[in-house]
Amino acid sequence: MQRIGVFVCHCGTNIAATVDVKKVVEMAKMEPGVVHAEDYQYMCSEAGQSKIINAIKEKHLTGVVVCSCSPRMHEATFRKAAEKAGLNPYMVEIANIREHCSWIHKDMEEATKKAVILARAAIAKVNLDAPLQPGESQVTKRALVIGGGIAGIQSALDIADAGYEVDIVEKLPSIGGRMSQLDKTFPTLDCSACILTPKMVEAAAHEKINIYTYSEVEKVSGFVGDFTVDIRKKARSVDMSKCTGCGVCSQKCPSKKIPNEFNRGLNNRSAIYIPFAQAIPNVPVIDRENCIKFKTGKCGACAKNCAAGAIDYEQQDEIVTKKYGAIVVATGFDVIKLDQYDEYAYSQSKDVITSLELERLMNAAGPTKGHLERLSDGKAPKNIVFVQCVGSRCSDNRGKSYCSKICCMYTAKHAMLIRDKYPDTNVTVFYIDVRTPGKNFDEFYRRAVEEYGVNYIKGQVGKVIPQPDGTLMVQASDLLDNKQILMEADMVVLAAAIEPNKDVRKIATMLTASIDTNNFLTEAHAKLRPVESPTAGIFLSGVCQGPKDIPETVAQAGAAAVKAIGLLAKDKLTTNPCTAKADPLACNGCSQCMNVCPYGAISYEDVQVNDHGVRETRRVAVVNNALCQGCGACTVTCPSGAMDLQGFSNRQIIAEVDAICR
Amino acid sequence: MSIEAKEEFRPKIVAFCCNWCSYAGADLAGSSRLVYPADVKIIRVPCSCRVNPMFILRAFEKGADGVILCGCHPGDCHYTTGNYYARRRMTLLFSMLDFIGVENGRTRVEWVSAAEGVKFSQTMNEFVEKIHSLGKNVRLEDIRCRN
Amino acid sequence: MQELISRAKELLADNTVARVLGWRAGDLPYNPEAAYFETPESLDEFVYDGFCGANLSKMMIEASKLEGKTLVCLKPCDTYSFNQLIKEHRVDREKAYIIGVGCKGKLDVEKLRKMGIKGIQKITGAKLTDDCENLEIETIYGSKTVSYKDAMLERCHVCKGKEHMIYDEIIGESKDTKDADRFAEVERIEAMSPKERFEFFQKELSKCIRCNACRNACPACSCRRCVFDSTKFDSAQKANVDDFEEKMFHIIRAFHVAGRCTDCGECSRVCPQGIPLHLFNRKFIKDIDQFYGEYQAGADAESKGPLTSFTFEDVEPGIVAERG
Amino acid sequence: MSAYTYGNTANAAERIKEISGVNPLKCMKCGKCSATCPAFNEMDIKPHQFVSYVQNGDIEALAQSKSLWKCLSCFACVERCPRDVKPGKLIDAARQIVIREKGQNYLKADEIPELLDDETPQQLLVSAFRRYRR
Repeated sequence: MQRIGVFVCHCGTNIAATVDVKKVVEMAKMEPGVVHAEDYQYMCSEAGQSKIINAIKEKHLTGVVVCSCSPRMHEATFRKAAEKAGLNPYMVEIANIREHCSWIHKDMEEATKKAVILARAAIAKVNLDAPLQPGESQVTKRALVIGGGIAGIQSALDIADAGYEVDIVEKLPSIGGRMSQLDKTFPTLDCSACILTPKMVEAAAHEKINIYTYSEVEKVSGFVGDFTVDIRKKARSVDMSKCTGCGVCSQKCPSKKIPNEFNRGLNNRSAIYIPFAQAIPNVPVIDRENCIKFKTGKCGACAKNCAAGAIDYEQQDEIVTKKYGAIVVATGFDVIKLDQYDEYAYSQSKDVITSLELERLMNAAGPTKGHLERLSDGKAPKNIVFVQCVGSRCSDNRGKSYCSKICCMYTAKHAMLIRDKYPDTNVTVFYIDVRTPGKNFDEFYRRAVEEYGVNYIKGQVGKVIPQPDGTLMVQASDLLDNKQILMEADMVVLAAAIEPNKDVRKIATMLTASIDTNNFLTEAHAKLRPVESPTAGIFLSGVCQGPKDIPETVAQAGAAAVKAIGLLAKDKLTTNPCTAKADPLACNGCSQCMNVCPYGAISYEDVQVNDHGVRETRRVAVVNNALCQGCGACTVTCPSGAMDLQGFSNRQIIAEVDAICR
Repeated sequence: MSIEAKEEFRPKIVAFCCNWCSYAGADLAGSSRLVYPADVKIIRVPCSCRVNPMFILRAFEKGADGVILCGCHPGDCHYTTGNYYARRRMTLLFSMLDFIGVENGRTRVEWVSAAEGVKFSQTMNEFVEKIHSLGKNVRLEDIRCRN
Repeated sequence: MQELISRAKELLADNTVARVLGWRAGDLPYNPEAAYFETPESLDEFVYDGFCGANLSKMMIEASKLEGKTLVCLKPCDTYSFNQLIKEHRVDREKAYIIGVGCKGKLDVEKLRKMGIKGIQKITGAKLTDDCENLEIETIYGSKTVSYKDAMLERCHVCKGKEHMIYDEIIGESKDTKDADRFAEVERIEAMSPKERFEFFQKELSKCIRCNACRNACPACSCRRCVFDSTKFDSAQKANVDDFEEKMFHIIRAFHVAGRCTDCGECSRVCPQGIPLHLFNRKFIKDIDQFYGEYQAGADAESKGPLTSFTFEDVEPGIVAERG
Repeated sequence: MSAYTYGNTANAAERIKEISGVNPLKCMKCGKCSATCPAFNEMDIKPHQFVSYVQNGDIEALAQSKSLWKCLSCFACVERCPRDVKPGKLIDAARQIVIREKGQNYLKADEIPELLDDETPQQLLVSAFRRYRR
C-alpha cells in the first residue's frame, strides 16, 4: 500500500473561488492510501513546494497527488520537488482542478464535487504508480528557424554566433520579411533598410547559417532534440549557382502586369523577378502561374537573354530532409483584409490606403520613388486623414479583439514624416486612445503634436465618402468638443489590424504547437515562459506569438535563440520513461504490436522463460526504450495484455475510470 | 422506487483525451473560460491509440452514461499514426456496441486540436445534451455497481 | 479414409513425421475427438467422417513445440486458421506435415436433435467416400433418412470454398457446400430496432455459462495468458453474476480476434448452450469488408491485418450513427 | 414630479439593458456611433453619450431628452459599432420604457394622432405601433 500525500492548491482565487479546497482535502483524506492532505495558497511557490518536500520526508510518503492547474503547466515543477525530497518523480500525479474544473464551472458545489472526483482518480492512479527511471536521447546540434523576417534573422544570428548550425526556411524568394517593406522606423526615424540590410547580409554570410528561400516546411516528425523536417525547395526556375543577379531577365520579360506583392500591389512586376533591390539571395524567381513560357510553352525571353545560362525551366521542387534539435517559429504577420469595411471606402477609392501601403508610397524604392502622391491622379495630397483601430479592438466578427499595438506609433511616425517633408499638408489623426508604452514613445507622439502640428482628434471616423471631384468626405466625431465633423480629405490612411501569417495554423499543426483563437502561437506560460511553446523544443520569435514592434521582436528573437541554444548545448536529454514494456510470460510473440509501432521500437527475441515451472524458449516482444515514445498503440493491439505502458498502465487507467464512475 | 428516483439525471461521462492535442484543447477551453457541464471528467492518455476498448466497456460497466474519446486530428497525431489506429478500433467497437443494441449516441470520437478550446467545449456541451436525451445507461451497466 | 490412414502409416514408418494429429472415434457415433497417433498400429482407431468438425490447427501451437514433425489433417477451412497462426508466429510451418483432407460439409448433431431424432445408434452416409447426399440414421426408435444438407453445420452453408490454402498433400475430394449468404443473419439483426437487438443478445448471452469452450476451441483466441485470466485489466475471470460480464467477455473476445478471425465457426460449434457466437465475428468481418475493403484472414500468411493497418481516408467512427 | 417616473433609476437602467440586449460596459468610447449619426445636430444627448448615460444610470435625463424623439432608428450606429454596443438599440429601449409608462403598458391606436407632430419621426411611431399594440 502506498502512503499518499494530497496537496490542494488554491491558485490564489483561481481555484479557491469556485472549489471548496478544504472540502477536497477532507474528502481526499478518506481515500485509501492517503496519509496526508493539506491545502495551500500557491502550491507551485517555493513555500508550497517545501510543504510537499517536508510532508514527503516527515510522513514517508511514497506517492503524491497535487490538485492544481494542468499537468502541462506544473507537473514538471512538482516532480522536481518530489525528487528533491528523495521520491521518484514519477510517483507524482496531478489532478487538474483549474483548467478542467474551477475555470469552467460556476457552481461551487458542483465544481467541488468534480474536484473531489478528479482527486480520487489521481489518487487511484498514484496507488498503482511505480517508480520509473528516465533514459537518455541524443540532441541534434542544429536549429531550424521558420521565417526569414527580422525575428527569424535575429534568432538565427544569435544561435549561429553561439556556434550552432542554423537553417532558415523562408517561403518568399528573399529573406527580409515585413521590415524590408518599411520606410522609417519609430521612435528614431532611422531608415528600415539601413538597419535591416546589414543583418540580412550577415545572416547570408554567416558560415553557420544556411538559408532556404522560396522554401516551405512540409513535414515535421520526431521530438525535442531530434526533429526530422522535410523542407520543400520550390522550383525557382533559376540556377542559383549560375545567376549573377544582373536583372536583365526581368527587363526582357514580356509578362509585366503582375501585381507587385512587395509594393502591396501598388505597381506591377514581371513574371521573372527579384522582389526588391536588396533581396537575399539576389537571384530572381519565375512566377510560373504568370509566366508565358509555363502557360503556353512559347516565349523563353529570359533564357535567351541570360548571359549566364541560369534559367532552368525544367527545375523541379526538391525535398530536403534534415534533422534538428530545436525549432524556432518566426512566421510573422500580415495586415487584415479590409473588404468588410465598406464604410471606409477602401475598395472604392484608390486614395484610401493602408498604413503598410503608405510605407511603400513614402519609400524611395517604392512605386512613386518616395513622392507622396495620390494613387488616383498622382497629385500631392493636401489634406490627409489617418484612421486608427481599423479592425483592432473589435468585438464584432469583422475585426480582431486585440490591440495591434504598433499602429499608434507608426501613425505618429507617418504624420510626422509627412509634416516634415510637406509642411503645407494638413494631417489629422482620429484616435480612440493613443497608446505609447515604450521607451521614448510618448515623447515621440508628443513631438508629432507639439512640434509638427499634427491634428489629433479624439473620435472615430464613421464613414469615408468618395466625392465626384475625387476628394474624400470624412465623417467623424470629435468627442471632446462633442461635435460631428465633416472634413474634406484627399487621402485617407487606415491603420488596419495585423494578424498572424495565414500559414501559421498549418505549421503549428505540423509542430503540434498550440495556437490560440486568434491564430497566435501559445506560449508555455504567459509570464514566465513567453518564448517557448508548450511543445518541447519549439520556440517562438516575433509577431507569431502576439503583436509587437521591432525592438520587442528583436528582443524576443534573442530570447528564443537563447532558449534554443540552451537546448542545443546539452549533449543528451533525458527521455520519457513512460515507455511500453512487454511481459514475457504473457507475450504471444504474434508481431501485431510491431506492426503498429510508429518508431520501430519493438523487436522480437527468443528468450528462455520459466512460466510457472514450464521452461521453454519463446519468441517475445522487446521494447527499445530509446526509440519508444510511449504512445501506447501496441498496448491495445496486444490481445493478451502483455504489452503495457509504464506510467499509463491498463490497471491505472481502469482505476481512474472506476474512480470517476464510482 | 425511492423518492430520489425523481432526482435530476446527472450523467456520468468519461472523456479520454490525448495529452498532446485534446487535453491541451481542454486546457484552452479552461483558460478561455468556455463552460461545459461538470458531468464530463477527463482522463489523460498519451494518445488516442492508448484507449483500449476494455476501458470503454469498463466505464459503462461501472455506470458511465457516455464515453467520448478525443485525439489529434487525423494527420496531426503527435505520434504520427496513433489516431489512425484509434479511428479503426473505435469505428469497429462502436459498430459492435450498436449491434448489440447499445444506443450509438453514448459513444463518440472527436478530433480536437490544442487550438480548439471552443470546439472542445462545444463538443462536450453537445455530448452531454445527447446523453441527457438518451437518459441513464441501463443496458451495459453491472447492476452491482449501482449505488 | 483408408487412403489417408495408409499414407499416415507410411509417413510414420519412414520417420517423416513423429506423430499424426487427427480424430479418433468417440463413445457415440457422432462425437469423434481430436487425437494424436504415434504408432502405425494406433492409427487403426483413426476416423474421419462428417462429424470431424474440429479445427485441428490450434493444436499445432503445442505440437510445434514437440520433437519432430506432426502430420496434421486440415480441412479447407482449417487451413485459413493455420495460415493465420503462421503469420502470428504461433505455429512452425517446418514442424507440420499438412495433409489437406477432403470435406463435403460437416454435420451438426444438434440439427438432428432438432428434427426430433433421438437415441442415435448408427449413422451411415457421412464418410468422405460416400456421396454425402443423405444420411441413414438408425435409432432405438427405428431408422430415418435425412438429407445431408439439412444436418450440416451453419458454417458449411457459408463455406469459404473447397480449396486448401496451405498443404503438403491433399487426400480426398472436397465440395463447396455454400448455399446461403454469410451475412444474412447479421443483416437481419442489424435491421432490428436497438431495443430488439439488445433483447436478442441479452437472451442469447444470458445462456452463457462461461465454460470457456469458445475460447478454448478458437484458433485465433490462443493467447498464452488470456486477459480474462490476468490481473492486468482487473478483469480476471469470475463466476457469472451479472449479464454485463458475458457481454464484456464476448465483445472483447470478438474484438481481440477481429481482423484475425477466419470465420471458422468453431466458437458456435462448441458452445454447449448453442449461442450463435459467430455472429459477433461476422459482424466485425462485415464491417471490416465494408469500411476497409474485403479481407479474409488466413488467405495468406503475410498481409497486415485490418486493425494493424490504416489509410488516411478511413471512415470516421461517426459512420456508425450516420448509417443509422 | 415629472410626467415620467421610473422609480429606482438603477432599475430603469437594468430594464433598458434587458430590452435592448446591450451591455454598455463593452463600449470603448470611440465615438464611431456619433460620427455618422444623421440626427446628430438635432440631438441634445449624442449617441455615444447615450451609452454612458445608461452606464451611469441617469435614465431620467434620457427620458427627458430631445434625442429620444430625434433618433431616426436608421441603425447606422448599430451597424458600425466595433464593440457590438448598439447605441441605437439603447435609444430604442429608452423610448420603449417611456411609452410603456404612459398609463398602460401598451400603446393604443387612438393615441397615435395625438403623437403625430412634426418633431417625431414617423418610423418610430410605425415601429412602436407594430410592437406595442394589443
